[in-house]
Amino acid sequence: MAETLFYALALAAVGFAVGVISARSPMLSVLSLLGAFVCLALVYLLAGFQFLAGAQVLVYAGAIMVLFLFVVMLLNLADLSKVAEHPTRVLGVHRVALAGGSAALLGVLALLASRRIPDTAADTAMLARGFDELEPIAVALFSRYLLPFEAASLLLLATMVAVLVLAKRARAPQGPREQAQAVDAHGDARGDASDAARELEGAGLR
Amino acid sequence: MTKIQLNGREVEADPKKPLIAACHEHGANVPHYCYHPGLKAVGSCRICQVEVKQGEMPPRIVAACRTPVAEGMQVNTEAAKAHDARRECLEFLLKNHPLDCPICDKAGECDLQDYSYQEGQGEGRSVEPRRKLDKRKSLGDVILLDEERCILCSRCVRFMEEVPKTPQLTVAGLGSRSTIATFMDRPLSGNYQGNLADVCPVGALTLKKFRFQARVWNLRKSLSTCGECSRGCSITAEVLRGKEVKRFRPRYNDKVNKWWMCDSGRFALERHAEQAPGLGPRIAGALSRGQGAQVHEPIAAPSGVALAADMLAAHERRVVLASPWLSQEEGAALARIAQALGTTAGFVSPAPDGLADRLLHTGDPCPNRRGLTDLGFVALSVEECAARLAGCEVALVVGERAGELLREPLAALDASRRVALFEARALDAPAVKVQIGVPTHVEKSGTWINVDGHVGRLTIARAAPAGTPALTSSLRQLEEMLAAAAAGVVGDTGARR
Amino acid sequence: MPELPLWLVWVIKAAVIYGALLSVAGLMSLAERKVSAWMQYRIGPNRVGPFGLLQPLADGVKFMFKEELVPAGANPFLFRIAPALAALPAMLAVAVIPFAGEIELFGQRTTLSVTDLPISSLYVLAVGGLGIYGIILGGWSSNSKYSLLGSLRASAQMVSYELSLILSILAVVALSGSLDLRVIADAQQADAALWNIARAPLAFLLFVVCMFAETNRHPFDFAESEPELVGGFHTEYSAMRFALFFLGEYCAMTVMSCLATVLFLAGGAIPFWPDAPWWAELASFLVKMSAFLFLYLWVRWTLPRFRFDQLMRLGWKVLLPLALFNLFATAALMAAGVL
Amino acid sequence: MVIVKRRELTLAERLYLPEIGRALALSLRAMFRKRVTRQYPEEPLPTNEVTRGQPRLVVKDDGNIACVSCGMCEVACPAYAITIDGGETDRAIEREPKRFDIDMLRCILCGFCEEACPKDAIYMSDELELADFSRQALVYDIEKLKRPRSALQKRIDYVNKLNDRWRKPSSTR
Repeated sequence: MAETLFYALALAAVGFAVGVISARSPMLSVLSLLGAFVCLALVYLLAGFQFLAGAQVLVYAGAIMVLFLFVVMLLNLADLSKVAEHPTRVLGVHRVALAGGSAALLGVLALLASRRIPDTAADTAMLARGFDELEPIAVALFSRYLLPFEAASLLLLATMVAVLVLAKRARAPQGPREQAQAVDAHGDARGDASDAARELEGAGLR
Repeated sequence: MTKIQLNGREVEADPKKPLIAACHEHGANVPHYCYHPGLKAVGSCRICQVEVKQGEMPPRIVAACRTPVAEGMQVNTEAAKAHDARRECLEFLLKNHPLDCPICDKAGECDLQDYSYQEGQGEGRSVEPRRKLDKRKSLGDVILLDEERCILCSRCVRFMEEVPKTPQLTVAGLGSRSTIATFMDRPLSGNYQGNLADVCPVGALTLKKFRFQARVWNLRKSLSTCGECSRGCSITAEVLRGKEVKRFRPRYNDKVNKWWMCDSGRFALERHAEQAPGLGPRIAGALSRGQGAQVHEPIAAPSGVALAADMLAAHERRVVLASPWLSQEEGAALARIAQALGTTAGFVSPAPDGLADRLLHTGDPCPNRRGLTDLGFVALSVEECAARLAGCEVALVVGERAGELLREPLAALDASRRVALFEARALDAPAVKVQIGVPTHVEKSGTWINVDGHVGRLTIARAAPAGTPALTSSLRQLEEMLAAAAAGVVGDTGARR
Repeated sequence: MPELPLWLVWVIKAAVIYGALLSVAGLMSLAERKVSAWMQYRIGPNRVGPFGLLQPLADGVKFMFKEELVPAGANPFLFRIAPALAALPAMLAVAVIPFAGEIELFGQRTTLSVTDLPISSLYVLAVGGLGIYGIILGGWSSNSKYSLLGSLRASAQMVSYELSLILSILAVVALSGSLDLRVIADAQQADAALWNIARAPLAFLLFVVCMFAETNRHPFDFAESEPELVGGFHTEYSAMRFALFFLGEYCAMTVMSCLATVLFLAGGAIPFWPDAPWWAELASFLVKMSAFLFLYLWVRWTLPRFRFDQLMRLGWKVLLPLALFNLFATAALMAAGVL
Repeated sequence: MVIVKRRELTLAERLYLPEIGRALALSLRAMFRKRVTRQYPEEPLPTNEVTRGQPRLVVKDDGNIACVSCGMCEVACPAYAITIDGGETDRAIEREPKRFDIDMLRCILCGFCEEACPKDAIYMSDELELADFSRQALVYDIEKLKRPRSALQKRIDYVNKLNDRWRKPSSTR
């Protein structure tokens, strides 16, 4: 029963994943990704990892995908067609990044191929207790796996900054109106609006 | 022509006419009750008083209708003294005139109303009761007299004396008991009584047939021409709410009918009603009688014309007959069709109706006889028409009242003959295969030519029944289809349906 | 009394709880109109049934029989399922709310909730958070600028406020040491001073504010925003699909009110009556929940809507730092042994 | 250009919460105020002689309507709601309407007909309600328009009083 369910869910997840890259409409891509996440959460649930399942839905389906949707709705689809016409210029930075990324991927693959992931006693104990309780997860995350955890978050941060730098449009020199806004000390409507714009920008929402 | 000064302007006046005519001709609105341009002036009402200065004499107030035009006279119609005189005159006229304008049929086109607004004072000073007289005195079949409203201008008396020259009315009684009366209260006679209601400046003489029928401001008035005899009097056709023709009234035309018209034309309203006695229902669109079918089936007018074209193209021995009510425009189109069909068109010329008189009525009921004759139509009596129809295979009978005039000959034809009838009202005859509706003469625009060669204009006084195109356009369609059939485009007419 | 099988008891419980949820949602539509009327010196609906109590029923019948329109150019599939996506998560979330303690039902001892999960608070947040998809997809698929703007706002708002909401709950979770709502509720049982509203007042405040934002209610109902967006995401909806959006909204409000009751007001606990029977607990729970629901209406008919930039500023510059501070402060106080 | 000086907000006001509390208290108080709603069909609006409801024909004490079908109201009507066909009667007034229709769906209750009537035959009643299942049923004929003089007396007196303000004392009534 559980096995059948697992295979069904796994198949569905793979199907959704294919949908993500094959769907023509970005909206459908996002929805497929959502489906994949939900399937994954169900697989976690099947395995007894309730917290993981909840976190998966909460973080990915509830927050990240909403952001994706937001971005998709903001996208100018007419511009996308132009992107398809003009292949991206490959810059030196890109080459370096590509080379580095490939090397890292190869390294991870080689690592996986060369040795099995250590099946330590602590992990087994944790598995035995299940993931229902927070404490073992918290303990594991903040002691044994602290370094990878922090490294991962740092990586995410770096990615975010990189995305901002890449995606940010060159701004025209500030016109008199914007300068006036800058001078505008007490917060009236215009000041608030520009504040909000900057906030959105800061939050990676624009 | 005599030169006079009118309100400070130098104008030319006809010395043969009274001063008031010159005033009216040059735009000075001098009130008048007893004066009528078509009647002798008697100067009895005194409402037309104006100020006249002649030579070195001080200006004086004179009645403009009884004053001949003299060289160099200075006329001031707007002088304060003239206004005063008129207002005083009006006050006397109104002293006994009942204020029943809400009831009176004349309200809205009443001279007393108009001049009271123009000249009068808004309120009466009299406290005595008004005189009581007969408010419903019948003067024959046509006219009803309201003695209280009468202002004794005597226009009606003079009209009967001067125009039909059958003096029957007089002012009877003395002083405040004066009334208009006939001898021994005999009813009025003659074919021109209706004009009395027109000449009466107030609501004293009214038409019995128009009594309380409509408020005059609700009537839409259109230029038209009387269709009851070949005189073709100029008239206005007055229509209530776009539907009912309520009134025909004479329209001044110096060359034809002056200000008058006869009663037989004035009261020829019945046939314009929805249901007319002795006549079939109006055709909206067209009616077709299929092979062997006993009933007429309503179809669209263009389909009816196409059926007619098929019939005319498919058979020999054609006859084209027209109604004498066809306009010149329709006649010309029909003449071309007749020519294309290889025949000469004739028009039905019914026998004289015996109403002829020396004044207006010609006794000939064909309003466009002269015009159709000019177009090459042959005048055919009903018997001659019957003979033509009897010898034909297919007939084209066109025009308002054509079917009505030829009802018996058409009914006599057997079902093997084919008649295409363009008529306003439906006719049930076995030979009539298709009937296409046409507008009547109050529903079309066009031209008639009267017995003396004068042009009479017709304008659309009301809309024809829905789906009924103008006869000119139906005929144009017929002509085109016949031309196509002659050019060998077989079946084209059918396809156009 | 014969013992009923466990699954049947469970079915009965689910049916009762979901019936109650839908009834509450229906009654909320009446309450909304009644309360708004009272606050505006009016009477409100009073024609259908006594005091207008049957108005939701009449509305439902009307919605059923209205014509359903799909705008030209809309994405028909998404347009059709969006209302269900909006209503379903809110209804699912109610499954783990512990309305009362153990009860004796047809011979089976059971708890008065559809199910008990060890991570129930996480479950409520996760499932409840999915409700926004209905709004976003409904607005996007309508092919209308107003709807699209409503969706955009809904997604930005959701992202901005979910963070603060979770952080405020985390403080409570930290206090109780469990993600299980029943455990959280029971931990507050003993004494009114131990209720989380007393122990973590800032978290309560933050939660209440975020609760309005998460359910798209005044003063944060930017996705609807009638004056600017003529209804926002549901501009193009009609008939029962339109009603489903509202059903979802009222269910979400009910769930949030339940959550607030459990997290901060100790669920069905009654002060100074520790061993109250289950029906008293249930009644007390319902009273507390109703108070939150009334708060929703009260605020809606009192406060004006924020401006969008104010919303963003409040979310990112005020609530988020406060929530972080609250979490750290709670943790610090716990470490210091004060709490 | 108008420069609007805004008052600097106090700290309490900028904190939102106290102000929100005040607002909530305000709306809570409002809930217990007296209701202003009028339950319409049960509690109809009060009408008086100034109320300009639907026009009605006055039935005089002798049982006849005063209308002589002069058509003044028909002309005055800006909405073309009135249609009158006149006819003869044996009564002293000679003329009476054979048909007097007011299309209540067209009527805009302006009162011009009342003002135009030379016979004091049509007055604005205090009747305001209008509902039926067909348009044709809302074209009122004479029988539907008739109201006894007593029912309209207050309005008649009021209109006469108004008219007396401009009527010269010497003019005839």
